[in-house]
Amino acid sequence: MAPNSQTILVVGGGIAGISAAIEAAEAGADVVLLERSPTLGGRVAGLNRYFPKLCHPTCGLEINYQRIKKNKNIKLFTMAQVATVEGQAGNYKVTVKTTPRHVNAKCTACGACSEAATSEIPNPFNYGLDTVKAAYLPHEMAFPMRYVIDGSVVGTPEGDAIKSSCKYDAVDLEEKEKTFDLTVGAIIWATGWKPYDAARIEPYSYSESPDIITNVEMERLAAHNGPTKGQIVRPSDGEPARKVALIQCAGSRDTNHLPYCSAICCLGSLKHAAFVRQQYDDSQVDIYYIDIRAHDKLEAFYQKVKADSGIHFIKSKPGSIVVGEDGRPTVCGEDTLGRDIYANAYDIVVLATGMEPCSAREYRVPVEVEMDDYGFIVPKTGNGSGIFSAGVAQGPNDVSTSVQTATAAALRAIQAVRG
Amino acid sequence: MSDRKAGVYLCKGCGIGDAVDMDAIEQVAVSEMKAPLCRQHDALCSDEGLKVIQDDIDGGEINQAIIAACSHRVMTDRFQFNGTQVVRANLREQVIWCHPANDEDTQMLAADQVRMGIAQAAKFDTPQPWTEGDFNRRIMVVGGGVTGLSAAREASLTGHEVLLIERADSLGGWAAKWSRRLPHRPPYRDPQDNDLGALVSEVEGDSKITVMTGALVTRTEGMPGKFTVEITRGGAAVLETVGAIVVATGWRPYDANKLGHLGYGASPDVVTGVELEEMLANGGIRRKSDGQAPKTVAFVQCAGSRDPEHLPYCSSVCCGVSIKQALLLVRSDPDAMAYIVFDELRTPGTAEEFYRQAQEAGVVFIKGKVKSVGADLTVTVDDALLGEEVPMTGLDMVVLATGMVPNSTNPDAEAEADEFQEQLKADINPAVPIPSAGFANGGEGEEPQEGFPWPWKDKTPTGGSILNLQYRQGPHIPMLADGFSDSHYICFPYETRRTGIYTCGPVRRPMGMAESADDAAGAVLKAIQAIGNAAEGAAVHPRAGDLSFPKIGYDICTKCRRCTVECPFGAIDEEEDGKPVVNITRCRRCGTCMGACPVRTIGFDNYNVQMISDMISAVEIPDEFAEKPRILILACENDAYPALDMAGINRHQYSAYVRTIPVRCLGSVSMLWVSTAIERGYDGAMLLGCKSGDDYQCHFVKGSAIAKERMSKVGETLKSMMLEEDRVISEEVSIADSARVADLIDRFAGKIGELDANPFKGF
Amino acid sequence: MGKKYTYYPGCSSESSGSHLDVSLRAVAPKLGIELEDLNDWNCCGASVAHVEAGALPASALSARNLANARAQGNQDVLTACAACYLKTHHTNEKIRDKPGFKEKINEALGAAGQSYDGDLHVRHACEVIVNDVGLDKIKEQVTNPLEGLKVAGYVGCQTVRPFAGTEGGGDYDTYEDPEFLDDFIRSTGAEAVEFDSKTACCGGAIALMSPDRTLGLIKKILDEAKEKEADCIATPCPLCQQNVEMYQAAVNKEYGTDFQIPVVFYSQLMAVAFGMDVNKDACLDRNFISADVIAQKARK
Amino acid sequence: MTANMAATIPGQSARKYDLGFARWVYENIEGGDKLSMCMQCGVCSGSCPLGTEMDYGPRKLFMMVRAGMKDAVLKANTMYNCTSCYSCVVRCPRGVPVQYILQDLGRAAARMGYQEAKTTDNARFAKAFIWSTRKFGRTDERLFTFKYYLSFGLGEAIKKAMANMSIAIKLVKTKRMHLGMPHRIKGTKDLNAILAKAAEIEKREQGI
Repeated sequence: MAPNSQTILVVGGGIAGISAAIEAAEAGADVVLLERSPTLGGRVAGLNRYFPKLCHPTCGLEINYQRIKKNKNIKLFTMAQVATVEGQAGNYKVTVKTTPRHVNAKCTACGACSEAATSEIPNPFNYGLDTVKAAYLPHEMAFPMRYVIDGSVVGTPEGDAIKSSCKYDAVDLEEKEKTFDLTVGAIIWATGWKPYDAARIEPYSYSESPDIITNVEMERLAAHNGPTKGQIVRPSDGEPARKVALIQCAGSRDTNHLPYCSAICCLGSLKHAAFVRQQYDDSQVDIYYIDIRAHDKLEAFYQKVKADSGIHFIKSKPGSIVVGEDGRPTVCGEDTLGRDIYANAYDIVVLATGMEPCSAREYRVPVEVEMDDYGFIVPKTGNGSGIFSAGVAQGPNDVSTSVQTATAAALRAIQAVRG
Repeated sequence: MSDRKAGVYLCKGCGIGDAVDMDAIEQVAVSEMKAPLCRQHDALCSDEGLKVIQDDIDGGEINQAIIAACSHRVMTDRFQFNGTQVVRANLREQVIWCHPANDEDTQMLAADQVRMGIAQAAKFDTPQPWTEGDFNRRIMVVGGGVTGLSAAREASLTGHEVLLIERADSLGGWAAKWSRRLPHRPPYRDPQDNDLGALVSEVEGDSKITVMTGALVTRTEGMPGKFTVEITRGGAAVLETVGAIVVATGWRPYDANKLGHLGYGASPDVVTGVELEEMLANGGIRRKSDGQAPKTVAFVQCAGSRDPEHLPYCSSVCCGVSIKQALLLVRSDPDAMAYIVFDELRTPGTAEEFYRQAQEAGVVFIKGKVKSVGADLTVTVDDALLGEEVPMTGLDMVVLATGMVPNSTNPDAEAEADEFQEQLKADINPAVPIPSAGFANGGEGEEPQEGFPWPWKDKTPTGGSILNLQYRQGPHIPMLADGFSDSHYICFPYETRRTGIYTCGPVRRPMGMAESADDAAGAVLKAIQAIGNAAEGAAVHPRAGDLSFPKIGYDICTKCRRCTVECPFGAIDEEEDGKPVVNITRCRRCGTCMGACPVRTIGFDNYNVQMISDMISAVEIPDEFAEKPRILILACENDAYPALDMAGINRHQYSAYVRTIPVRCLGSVSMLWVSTAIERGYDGAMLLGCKSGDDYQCHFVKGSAIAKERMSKVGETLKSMMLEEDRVISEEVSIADSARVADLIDRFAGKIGELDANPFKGF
Repeated sequence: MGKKYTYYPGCSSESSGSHLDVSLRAVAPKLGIELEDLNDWNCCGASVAHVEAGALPASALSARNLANARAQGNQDVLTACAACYLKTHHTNEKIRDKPGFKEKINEALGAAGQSYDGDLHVRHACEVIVNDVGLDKIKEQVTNPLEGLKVAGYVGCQTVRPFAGTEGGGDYDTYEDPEFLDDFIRSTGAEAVEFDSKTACCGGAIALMSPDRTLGLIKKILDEAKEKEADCIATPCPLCQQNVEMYQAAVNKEYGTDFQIPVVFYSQLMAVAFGMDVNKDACLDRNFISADVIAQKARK
Repeated sequence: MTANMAATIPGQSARKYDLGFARWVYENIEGGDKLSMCMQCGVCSGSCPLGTEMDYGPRKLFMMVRAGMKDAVLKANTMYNCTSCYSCVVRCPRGVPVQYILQDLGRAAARMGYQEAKTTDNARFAKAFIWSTRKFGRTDERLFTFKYYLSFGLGEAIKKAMANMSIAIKLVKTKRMHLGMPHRIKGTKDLNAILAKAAEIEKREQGI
C-alpha cells in the first residue's frame, strides 16, 4: 500500500528537532515541527557556550533559523504538543494540542505590551533565577520573534492594559487551549530532556542554599543575557564567585537516581571551569569527579583545562554538601587518591545534574514505542516503522551526537514516507 | 535587469513613525534617490500592509520592493512576494531601538538606511541557477566496513543507486572479525550478536548497490552531481560517474609494535584487543605461547590512546571493548580472573550498565597507570586507589586495548607530491590554550602556555590520499590536527570543506558500530541533499537554497590565482594557463573569491563589489565642519549583524554615526569597499567578523582569517593616502556580543572623533 | 476502636527509654492505635550482637520474635525503637526475599520447634502514624497546643535509614531530610526549627562503649539546637535520646560548653499537647535534663 | 555453598590482586555479593561520621579486599568505627550495603582470631551484650554495662563505673534504670537453642 502522507512530523524544537526538520526539508520533504514552549532552541538556547570551542550556541541557531525562514517545506507550531496518535506508518492521524500564548501572529515584537505589564513572573529562560514581566519576549534570540503573555494576567486590569497597549491587535486574552489534526507519514520524537531535579539528591542541599546551583543554572549565570549579564557571582549576595566547586555525577551513575551516565556533564563542567577562570584571574575551581569522561576528540579539551593551574581535579564523589557556619556551601567527602577526608568551603557549588529524558516522566509518548528502563526511546532502523527518535529522547547525547541522530532520523523518516 | 521599478515602502510601525520624520525620508527616496514609488504605512507586516505591496506588484507598479522597516532577520516569511525582489532597510533594530528618537543624527541614519536600500536594489538581480548538463544521482560510498555498508544500504533504501568501493577482497571491515558486539539496545547489559553478516548479505543482495571489492579510488574530479571517479581494480582502471561521495574508510588499530613499554613483542602472550577479538571469533582465547586457555588476564586501557607520545585523543570504544572481552572470558570460565587497568573508565550513557554488568560478573577494575609490562607478563601499575606501586604477577595474558587510527589517508598508498603533503599539516590545532583572564596562567603576567603537547600538529599521517581529488587545493580531504577528517564537530557535524563529499564513522571521530551506522545515515542524507541541490543549482549548507554563484569576468581576470588559493572549499580550479574555473556545485557562496579578487571581477547576481560600493557611496557625507563623522561597518551577516540587531532589541545605545552593511562573510569583503569609503569621506571603517584561528567560529572556516590577513595590508594604503592607520579596524564579534558590540562601536567612534575629519570629504 | 498491632517494645522500654514506651502507650488509643504486646519478646541484637554472635544468630533473634508475633495473628508488628525496627524489619525482608535464607532461619527456629515464613509486616511507629493515622488525627487530639515551643526535630539515623524510602518501609519519608518529625511537632502546635542536623549521627552504640570517640558528634547536634534557639530536642529514637541527653554533661566538660537542652520523644510532646498527665503519661519526670518547659508552654 | 567451605578460607596471598580472598568475601560475607559493584567513588568514606577515626575508609577497605590484602583488611579498625548510621548504604550509587559488609567483616575478623578484632571496645561490648541476651533474653543495661567494664579488668571497671555514676544515679532517679532483678523472658532456653543452631549453621556454611 502506498503511503497516504509524505509529511514528516517532528516533535520538539530543540537542537535535535530543529536539525531533523531542516535536514529533512532540505532534502525536499514536507515537515511539520512542533514545539511545546513559545520558542525554538530548547535546552541549547539557554547554554552560554558549547564545548569544546567555547563558541555560542546562538551562532548555529541563527544559521538554522535562517534555514527555516527560507525553507517553504517547514511548518512550525509553537506552544503545541502531540495529544494523540492513531494509525500506522505512512498514515498517522495526529491530534495536536496548543496552549495559549495570548499573542497572535500579528505581533511585531515591538515590546509595547511588556512596557504595559506591571507584574513579574519567574523567568523560565533563566530557570527562575530572576523574573520577567508577565508580557515578555522569551529571549533576544526567540524564534519566532513574538511575545508571550502569561496566563496570570488574563482577566485582570493589567491584562486589559496590556491588550490596549498593542497597536496591532496582536493580544488575544480570550485564547483557549485548542486542538487540531494532522495527517503525517512519519514521526520523529525529539522531545529532549530536563535537568534531573537536584533537590532529590538530598545530601547535596540544593534547596538549602542559593549558592548551590545546577549546571544549567551556571550556564545562565555565565551568559551575557542571563540574570547577572554574565557575571559569575554568588546568588546569595552578588559577590564574585572566585572559589567554585563543580560536582560531577549529581544524580547520574547512581542507581538511586539516574543509573546511566549522562555523557555530557564532565565536558560541561570542564567548560564551566573555563568560564570561571576566564572571568577571574585569581579564581580557583575544584572539580569533584568519579571518572572524567572526555571521550574521543574531546580529550583535548580535558587536557587543556587540566593544564590550568587554577583548576584542580579531585577524584571523589562527595558525601554531602553542607551550609557552613559562615553560610558558605561546604563540600564534604573523601579524596580517593589521597584518602584525606575534606570539608572545603566555596563561594558557589555547581551540581552537574544529569539529563532525564522528557519521555521518562514529564511527557508520555502517546504512541507505542520501544522504550528502555530509563525512558529513552530506542531508535528504530530500516523499513516498517514510521516512528523514530532523535537527540536526547534517544539517549544521553551531546549536541554533536544529537545532530547526528537527528540527521539519521530525518533520512529514515524520508525512507518511511517515500515507501 | 533592464526595467527596474523599485517601490519604497516605509513602515511607521513599532514606533518608527514616532521616532523618525517619515515624510522627510519619503522626500529623500522620491526627490533625491528618484524612487518611482514610495508609500508609508502604519504596519507593513500586517495583512493590510502586505496587501498594499502586493497590489502594487499585481498592478505592475513595481517589480522590486524596498521595505524600510524591521531587520531582514524578522518577518522574513511575511515579506515574500512570489519571486518579486525584496530589499530590506533596517529602521527598527539598528535605528530607532539603539538611537534617540527625533534626533538629527537618528534621522540622518534612517535616511541613509533607505538610500543604501535603494542603491542596493539598483544593482540587485535575481540569480538564475546554474543547471548545465546532466546531474548524476548515484552515491559512491568508499569503504565496506560497518559504516560504508550502512551508508550503502541507507542510500539504497532512499531510492539512490550506490557504488560501494572496498579495498579488501571482501566486505565487512574490522567489524566482521568481532565475535560479539557491544550492547546498543536495552537492557544494554550483554554483548550482542554480531549481526554484520546480515548487513553484508543485504548489501550484496541489493540490486541498487554495485559492490566493487579489491578496488581503490585512484582519481576523483568534478563536483557534486558530476563527479568522475577512476576506480582501479587489479591493475585495471574504470571511470564512473557519481553525484556525491560518502567516505567511510574507517580506522586501523594503532601499531602495537610502538608499544614496547607495554610489553608488546616481549612476550607472545601480550596481545592487542584486536588479536583477542580474532581469538574469540575463532574458538576462544588461547595463549600464543602454549595454546592454553589463560586463567588470569589483565586488560590495559589507553594503550597508545591519550598518550602524547602516541595518540593524543581517547579512542572511545576501548573501555567498552575490554569490558566485553573480560565478560566473555569470565563467563566462559568461572575460575578465570579478569582485570581492567584504567585511568578514566569511559562508559558514557547507557554503557554504564555494561560496566556494572562486568563488575557483577566479578571483573576487577584497577585505576592506575601501567608503568611497564614485563616479558614474564608482570604488569606494574601505579595503583591510584591503593596509593602504591603494585606489581601484578602471575598473569597468563595481557591484552593491550590499542586505540583507533583514522583512515583519513590510505596508509598503503604512496604519498602524494610534497606540495600536497603540506596540506596534511592540519591548520587547526584543537589543543590551543583557552585565551582568558586567569586561564592557563600561573597568575598575572605569565604567558598562557600550551599545557598538553599535541604531537600531530607538526606531523603528517602516512600514506596517500583517499580520493586523489583533482582539485587545485590538493588531493586530500582536509583534516584536523588529530588526524581525523575535518568536520564541524558541534552544530553541523557533516560539514566538510569539500562540498558533496561527506565523511562518517571512525574516520571522522572514534566511534563504535552502532554510532557508525547512525552516522552513515546522516552522511547519506547530506549526500542526497548535495545531489538534489546541485541539480537545482542551489547551494548547500550554510547558505542552503542560494541560487547565486560567483561569476568571473575573464576579460579582466589577470589569472593571479588568489581566488583559487583562498577559496575555503576548493571550489575553484585553474586551467593550465591559470585561468580560474568555478566548479559551481562545489561552491558555498561565501564570496571569499570576490573579496580576494584584486581586479574586482568576481561577483554574484545579487551580491557584488559594485553593489556594496554603491551602497557605501549612497550615504550622505556631511562636510568636514559638521562634526558628524561617518563610520562604515561591514558586519558578518550570521554573527555580528544579529548581534547589532540584538543590541537594538536590548535597547543598547551606540553612536549614530555608523552605517552598517551586512556581508556574507568577512572573507567576501573587497578592500575596494574600504578605500571607497575613505575616498567618499567616511572617517573610519570597522570590520566585524567571527573569531579566527584554531578555535575559529567562521562558518566558512577561513573567511574571517583571510579578512584579517587582507586587513593587515590596509594600513599601508591608508598611510599612502596620508591617513592614520587606525581609521580602519577589524574586530572579532560573536553573536552573543550584543552589549559588547555597542561598546566597541562607541569606543571606536570616540577615537575617530578625536582625529581630524577625513580630508577627502567633499572631494 | 483503633487498628490493632502487635507491639514490640524492645529492651530500652524497660530502662533508659522507658519514657518512650509509656508515653506511646498513653497516646496510642487517642491515635486509634491498639497495641497488643508481643509475647515473650527478646532482644533484637541491635547493631551490636552481630560482631559477637554472627550474622545468622543475630537474625535468629529477630526471627524468634517474628515467629512469636505470627503465632499471635497476622496483624502488623509495630515497634517504636529504631534499632528494633531496623533489625526486625530487615530480618523479615530477608526471610521473605533472600534466596535460601528462610530455610536456614527455619532450621534454626526449628531447634525450638518454631517456624516463620516472612508474611508479616514490620513497621515503625512513626511510619504507622504517617501512613495509617495521619496528621489530622494528631491535630484533632490536641487540647493544649504547645504554642511558642521551639523544637529541634532530631530524627537520627535508623528510624529512616535504610528503609524509610523503600516500598517495604512504607515509603513514608526521605533518608536525609525527612519531614515527618517536623510535621508531628507542628501538629502539636509547637514550632519546628530548621534543623540541618536532623539526621546526623549521635554515635549510636559506640557512644556507650567509647564516649570519647563520639562526643564531637553529639556536640555538633547540640550546637545547632542551641544556635537555632530550640527549647528542646525531640526524637523518635531511644538511643539518640539517651546519647544526646546523657552525654551533655560530658560534652560540657570536654568542650567547656553549658548545654542544658532537654531531649524528649515526640510521643511525650503529643501526650502533653493531648492534655494528658505530664508525668504519668508524658513522663516529663523521666527526663533528667528538665523538660518542664514543654508543660509550661502548653496552653492550658 | 558447600559444607566443607572451611577448607577454602584463603590465607593471606603473597600476590596483589589474587582474588581468592575477594571471592571468599563475595560469597560469605553478608552483602558481599554486592561488593564487586563498588566503583570506588568514595561517597561512603566521605559520608562516614567516624571516618576520620578509621585506618581506611570503607572504600579503600573494599579495594584492599579486591587486592587480596586479607591481613590488612581484617586487622583494620574500620569495622569498629561504624556507628550503623546507614548513610553509606543509602548514598551508595551502586547499591553496595556498606554497613552490612563492614559489620560482617568485623565478625569474620574476630572469628578468624585476629587479635586486633578481639580486643576492640566493640568486641568487649558485644560480648557483654550477648551475654545479657543469652542469659536473660533481653538487654539489661545495668548488668551488661558493668560486664563490659569488667572486660577491661576489675580496676578499670570500677574506674569506668565511678566515672558514669552520676549518669546511673540520674537514670535510676528518673525511673530509667531499675535496681531489682533483671527481666528475664520465659523462653531463654528456646532462644539459646535457636542461637546455637544458627551458629552451627553459619559455621557449617562459612567455616568460621
